[in-house]
Amino acid sequence: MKKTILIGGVAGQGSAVTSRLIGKIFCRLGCFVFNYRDYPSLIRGGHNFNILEVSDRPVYSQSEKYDIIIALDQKTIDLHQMNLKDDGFVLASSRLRAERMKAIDTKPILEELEGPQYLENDILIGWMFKYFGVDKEFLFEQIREAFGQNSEKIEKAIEKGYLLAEEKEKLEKKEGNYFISGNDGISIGAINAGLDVYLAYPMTPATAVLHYLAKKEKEYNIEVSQLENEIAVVNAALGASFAGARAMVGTSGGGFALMTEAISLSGISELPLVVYLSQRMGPATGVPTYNSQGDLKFAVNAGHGEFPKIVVAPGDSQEAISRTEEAFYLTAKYRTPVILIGDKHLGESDYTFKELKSSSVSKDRFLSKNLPENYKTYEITDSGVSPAAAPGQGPVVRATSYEHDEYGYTIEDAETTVAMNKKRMKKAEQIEREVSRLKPTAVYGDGKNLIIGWGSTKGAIMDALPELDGFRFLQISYITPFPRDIVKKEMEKSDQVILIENSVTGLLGDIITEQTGLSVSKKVLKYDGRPFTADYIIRELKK
Amino acid sequence: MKKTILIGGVAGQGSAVTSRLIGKIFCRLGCFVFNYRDYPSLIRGGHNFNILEVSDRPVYSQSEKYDIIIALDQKTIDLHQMNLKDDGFVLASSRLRAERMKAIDTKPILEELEGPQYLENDILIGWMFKYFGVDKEFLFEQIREAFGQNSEKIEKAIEKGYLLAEEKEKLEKKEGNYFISGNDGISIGAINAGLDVYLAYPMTPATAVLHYLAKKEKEYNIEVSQLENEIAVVNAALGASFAGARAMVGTSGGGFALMTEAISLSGISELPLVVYLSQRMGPATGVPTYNSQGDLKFAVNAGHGEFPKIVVAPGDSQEAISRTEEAFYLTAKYRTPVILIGDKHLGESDYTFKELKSSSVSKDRFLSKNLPENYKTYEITDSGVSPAAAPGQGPVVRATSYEHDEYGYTIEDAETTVAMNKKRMKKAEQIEREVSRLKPTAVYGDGKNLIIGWGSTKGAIMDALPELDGFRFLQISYITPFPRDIVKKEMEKSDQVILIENSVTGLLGDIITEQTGLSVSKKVLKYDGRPFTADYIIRELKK
Amino acid sequence: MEAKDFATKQEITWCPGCPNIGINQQVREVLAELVNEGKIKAKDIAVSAGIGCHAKNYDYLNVNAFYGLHGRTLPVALGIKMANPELTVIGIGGDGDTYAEGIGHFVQNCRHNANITMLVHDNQNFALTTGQSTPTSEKGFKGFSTPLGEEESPMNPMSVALASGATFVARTFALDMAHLKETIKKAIEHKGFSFVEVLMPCLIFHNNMAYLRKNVYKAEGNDTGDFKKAMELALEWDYSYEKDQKIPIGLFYQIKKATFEDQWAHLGKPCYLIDRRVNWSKLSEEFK
Amino acid sequence: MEAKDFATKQEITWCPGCPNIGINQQVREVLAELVNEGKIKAKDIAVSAGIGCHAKNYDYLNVNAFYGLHGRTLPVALGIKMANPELTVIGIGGDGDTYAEGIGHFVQNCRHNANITMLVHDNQNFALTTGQSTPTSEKGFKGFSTPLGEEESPMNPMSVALASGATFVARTFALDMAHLKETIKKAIEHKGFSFVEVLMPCLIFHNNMAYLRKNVYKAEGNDTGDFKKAMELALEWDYSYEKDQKIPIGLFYQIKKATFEDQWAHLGKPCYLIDRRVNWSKLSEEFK
Ligand SMILES: Cc1ncc(C[n+]2csc(CCOP(=O)(O)OP(=O)(O)O)c2C)c(N)n1
Ligand SMILES: Cc1ncc(C[n+]2csc(CCOP(=O)(O)OP(=O)(O)O)c2C)c(N)n1
Ligand code: SF4
Ligand code: SF4
Ligand SMILES: [Mg+2]
Ligand SMILES: [Mg+2]
Repeated sequence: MKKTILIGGVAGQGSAVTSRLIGKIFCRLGCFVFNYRDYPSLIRGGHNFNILEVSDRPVYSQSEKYDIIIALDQKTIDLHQMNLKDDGFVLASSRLRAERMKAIDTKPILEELEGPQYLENDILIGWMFKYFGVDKEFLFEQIREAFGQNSEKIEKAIEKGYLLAEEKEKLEKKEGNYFISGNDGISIGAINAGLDVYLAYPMTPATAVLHYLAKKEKEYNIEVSQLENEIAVVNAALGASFAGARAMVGTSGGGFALMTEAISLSGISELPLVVYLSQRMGPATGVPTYNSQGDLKFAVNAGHGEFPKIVVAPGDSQEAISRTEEAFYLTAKYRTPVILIGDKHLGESDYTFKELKSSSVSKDRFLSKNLPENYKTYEITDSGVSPAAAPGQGPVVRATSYEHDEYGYTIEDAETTVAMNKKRMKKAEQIEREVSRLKPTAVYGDGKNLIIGWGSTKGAIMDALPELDGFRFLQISYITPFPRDIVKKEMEKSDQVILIENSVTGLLGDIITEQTGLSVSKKVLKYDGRPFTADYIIRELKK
Repeated sequence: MKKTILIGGVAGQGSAVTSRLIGKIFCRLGCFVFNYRDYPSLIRGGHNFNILEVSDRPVYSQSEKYDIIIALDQKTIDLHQMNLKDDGFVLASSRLRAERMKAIDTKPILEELEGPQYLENDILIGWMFKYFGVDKEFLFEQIREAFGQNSEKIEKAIEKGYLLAEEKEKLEKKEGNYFISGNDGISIGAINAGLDVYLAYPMTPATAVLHYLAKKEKEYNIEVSQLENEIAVVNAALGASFAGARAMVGTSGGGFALMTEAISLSGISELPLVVYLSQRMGPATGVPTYNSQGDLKFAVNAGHGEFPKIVVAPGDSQEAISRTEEAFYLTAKYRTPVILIGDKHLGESDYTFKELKSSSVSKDRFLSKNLPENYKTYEITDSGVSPAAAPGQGPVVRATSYEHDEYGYTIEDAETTVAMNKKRMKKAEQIEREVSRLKPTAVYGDGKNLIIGWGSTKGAIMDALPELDGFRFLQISYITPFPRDIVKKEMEKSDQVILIENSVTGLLGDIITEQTGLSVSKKVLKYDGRPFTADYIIRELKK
Repeated sequence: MEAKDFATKQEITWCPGCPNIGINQQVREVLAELVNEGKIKAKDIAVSAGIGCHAKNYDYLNVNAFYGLHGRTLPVALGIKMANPELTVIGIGGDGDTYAEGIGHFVQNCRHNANITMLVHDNQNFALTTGQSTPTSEKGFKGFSTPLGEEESPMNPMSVALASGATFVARTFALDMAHLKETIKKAIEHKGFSFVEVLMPCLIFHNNMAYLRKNVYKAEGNDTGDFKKAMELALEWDYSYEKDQKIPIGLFYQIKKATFEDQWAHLGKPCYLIDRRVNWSKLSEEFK
Repeated sequence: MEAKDFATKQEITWCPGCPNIGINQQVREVLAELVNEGKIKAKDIAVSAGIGCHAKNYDYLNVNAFYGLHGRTLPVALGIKMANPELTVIGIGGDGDTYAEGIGHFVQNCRHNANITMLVHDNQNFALTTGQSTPTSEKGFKGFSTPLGEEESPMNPMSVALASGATFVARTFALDMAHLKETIKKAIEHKGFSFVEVLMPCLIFHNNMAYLRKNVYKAEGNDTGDFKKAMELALEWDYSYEKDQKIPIGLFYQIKKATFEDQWAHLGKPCYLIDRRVNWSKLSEEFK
């Protein structure tokens, strides 16, 4: 079974909420669902839509042709019905007009229920699940769980819809799956890693992490604050980190730019920091609710001066969880900034997994005990890593933006400057070794041609792969330190090497050449703000 | 003739002023002088020194061994006398102690003159110029010109010193030369390019540009303002640029980081902007009065999202002048940000030239006349460059951080997003062509081994080159767009390729590989905050 | 000219009934009036907008306009004024824009006193990013970043503007069209930095319409030259909603003072009209 | 403990006679006293310093300390307090640091009201960068960036702090050791955000010593609970030097108010002592 369902309406009609509900129900039935979200930057009006990809096998991206369009307004029909499959249809209230349509006379039902307009969505949901042969009681259970107290009218609306439909398919209920967005993955990854302090200033598409964690503030006893701007956010995070907290900040490109000075500070002061950069289409304000991977080189090179940095790019929600845990682990152990780079597509899409796994990396704070009185914050050790301490433990602890001696006192002489740069750069070697054990890359499939991608393009590439004879896929998850040897080896044993990236210029291609001297043979780029589809990739690669 | 003179004292004793004065006098005599300045980050106390390299042939860097040490305090002697040449000596007041010393009993003179302590410097100056056989009257002329009203006592002090010395050499007065720092070069280049507005927030080592231009505010009718912080500075500069002004901002790494969001804005809004980034030793506050080239990749990749950018690196004060003029030309014509990247060593060292040349690039504002009523700020043209206009000219003019249509109205659709990205990227092609005509590289010497450098390392490399058999020097002045073909060709026809850079990791090496796929064979790096000397380079290359 | 001449054909993407629509209308009315009265020229109007619902005005005003970065409305406005003192410069910001991200520029521009007008559309939340708390959100406000309720007390932009040295400090109410218009007009006519706080409900995330309608009153007969009196007016309402409090609107304070532009009278005219051919040998001679 | 126990062995790089030296001395005196009185613990003191001459205190105080970025003293201080409410957090900033680069954080931290103390070493110039004008530099000040004389009027940090909601607002004078000490001590003891403006001459770039010595007087008997009275004191001196004006020093304002930390009482103890083993299946169950 594989179905593509588009749900659309004006902002405020609830296409996002409705699609998530439908997706979740399918997941509970044991289906695999991918939920893509598309909306402009406005609060009411405009055109929002979601595409739900539903399948009995794992699926990670949305398709271009739809089996069902659930239209909450006429615009949805006008914009999308041309993409209906031959046997597809529009499901909508009879107040709307479409070519191939299951029209439901929702008006009398709404009148009967004396309900708000949004109950129309539920009528359509009811209709659709009957169509798929889903058990009514099961449906009601889900609704009750989702809406609690407020579920009564919704149930009724669903029932009305249900009764109007005929069963066309018979979905067997299997064991339920997990349904989770990239941003939620980041959030629970952070909590599981032992997050103490999350600071942010709202910025699409990172904001959902702030919203999620703010909800969990009391339950998990974490400090979640929105400060006056991104500069306050990142400097307060470093203050917290100095005082012994596991601190994380989240933002998108513009806010990230404002944080770059402090990323450099994290480097020299050796204070742990996790920065979640959720990319959107730039430059500047750009197309703020649409997707891009165009900040990669900015992130990799963020901050003035030279210091070790880690840049890790999860490819789906499960990876969002584990890579976030790794980020906290690495920053705590090596005391240098980690940038967790995602994007709108990863962050705001929902993915399905049979189980959600947490990473096995240590959750230790890496704070030393039994500190000597004569404690040196920046002690020079073989590994470059100094034993860490928090103020309050006993001895004086220092952190500084200036070059410094082992105690953290300001210095300006040549020798100490060199020694401290060497010390910090030694950590880069350790990190490289450590990261090589964290599966920095993955290879899927086994063709002689190589597709290279990173981050959210994983989904569409994975879904395209079965259709692409002769292609395998190298996913690069750690951009810094770059898994040079693996990438080089993979490239050298391939005929063609194709970079797939949501960008104008193909930024990973530059990094690959910088790091390996090798060039990709072809770039498949997309910079219209919309993510790839498997179909698009297949078309491009079969050209 | 080639002499190296070190002048040192505590901050406030005037080693910087004195060395500049001495340097200028030598220049006026027709000598070539290079003046290196070394000082810690404090206002009074500590140890400041300058190294003056004086020669009858062009010279661009300081040496490691001194002929004369003019010591204003004991520390200067203690720290530096070990670097005296065999026939070198310390010139100082007899209150100080050194091994080989011309001790002057300055106390009675100062008492006689009832002068402030700093007249001691002038006594020593007088002594030294007599030693070099410089005409007394000529000397007095210089002093009068430099100090005007206040010169009387200074003249007397100089005379006293003069009378105590014996002539050892006989410097012939030839036609005078120009003596100018990199920062002053940037400043007059900007004025000559038609600067309207210079905005900055003080930050070493860029501050001298602010100081110079503030002094010239009325004379050249330019607006020079220091605003509340770098973010205000760069956004106000873009406001001014929008309103038709030629605007420039100046800062160092930390302030530059804060400006990166607006650099992205300059890219998408297509508003001209020149950003002077004067690097110092980082990360963060780092070693704020010392040198580094460690921001290169941050500058090249500055700003989120993708847009054309120009990064140009002058190698001495003359280049500072002409590259600044080019920066204004390119940003006005192609309406995308230009980063003029220098560093402490370039900015605060004084260089000598027989003449100062201004660039021949157009000084046009590139504003259209006869604008249609239906003017489109972002008209899509073959070149990607839209006819520019300023508000007030007549039609409505727009600038925006959002993706937009030709009029500048906000859009979010896929097609226009692609079209506008293409439009902007087309400019990158034009810029590449244009820059290839601006001598983006220069090759000096003709050995089979290639030294590659950029920015302020030019000086030491040029001075080392005559001693380096078999080496030639490729100076890369435009980093973006990168002169790919030239660099590749030069590298391919060389045996060894050596990168020389004031950095920990050799950043230009990464860019070279990224852009050409080729690697340098060796990196000579220095990251102690101190610039290269010719001696250092020679030692490293003869290893 | 008429207000409609200052409208564009762009589709309005504010929520139906959003008070931004009325503000936009009144800004256009005022501009038309000022042009008709010969006080300003249409071609010489320049708007600087932040990022947020408020800033969509950029698309709906047919004047020279700069849609800058979030929080940077004021530096952009100042820069525009520097480069062309002949322009009538109007900043349009939100409370998030002006009091959170850009609060530093706000304080310093009150002091700079350039002849610009700053309209802050204060809906006490970040609306465009779906309703988080801003510095003016009241204690207890439940936005998505404060689901348990905001715990801090709101700032009072009126008193901060006064303390920061603004020479024109006014408050108006987005649902009182006449007052809105009159206030905006006075602000543009003021020579110096004019700050106008526009109280506006956000229908979706912060609907204080009933409270405002009930409690807003027009301050009249107040001595606008008296700082202390102005401060008292400013402190009458503390931006909270726990109980009914009177909310004065009107001109709180206005004084005459040298403007930022007075500093650089040497510039005189729009930069782009200045011919800057420089005598190179004279310029470089200093270094000889 | 004695003041000298809070000194380090680092070489002092302030100018001979710089008032920073006296401030450093008094901070150490106060810390010793507070420790001896059992009010704070030496190991639990944490300083956040900006960048500038003032900030060199980082090197000269033997306590936990963070030498952050220019202008970011307050966010760092706030972050430290968030992570460990048991720490006695003291911010040390300059006028450039706090009123120029970091002015936004200043306004918002006055409102946040975390229990931290902010000492601003106001020498009315950027000293460490060789004497440029800051927001508190007086009109006519000739710094290197204003060789023709500053043309703007200075801001008044006292009134801005009051208007921004600070719960402890005081001014002291770097050359009056007893007053300095008393004020700093009160500030640290205050529960909430304590702002102390320290007037100090800069011997090199802004030597107002004579003027300050002549005009500074101790405000006494003022009602520190009365906002209006505090505002009047704040406005007595406008930071200019054109004519003699009385300059009040002392505690202008102090009120009790819930602190920022009260918001997150759930944290309770220093983060680094919290054991955060999370039940993964419970956490992930929500998505099932
Ligand atoms: C640097 C930066 N940070 C965050 C954002 C995201 N952002 C866009 S609008 C907005 C809030 C707008 O709030 P306000 O200024 O009050 O405007 P309103 O929508 O309420 O009118 C934010 C935080 C951004 N665009 N840039
Ligand atoms: C982002 C940034 N901008 C500029 C600077 C340069 N800078 C260092 S200290 C300083 C001024 C310090 O002035 P103030 O805070 O008043 O301290 P003072 O030296 O007067 O005590 C400046 C501008 C910097 N370090 N970082
Ligand atoms: S969200 Fe609020 S401010 Fe924004 S358009 Fe809607 S009603 Fe207006
Ligand atoms: S420059 Fe001024 S503030 Fe800095 S140390 Fe010297 S006297 Fe003190
Ligand atoms: Mg708002
Ligand atoms: Mg200062």
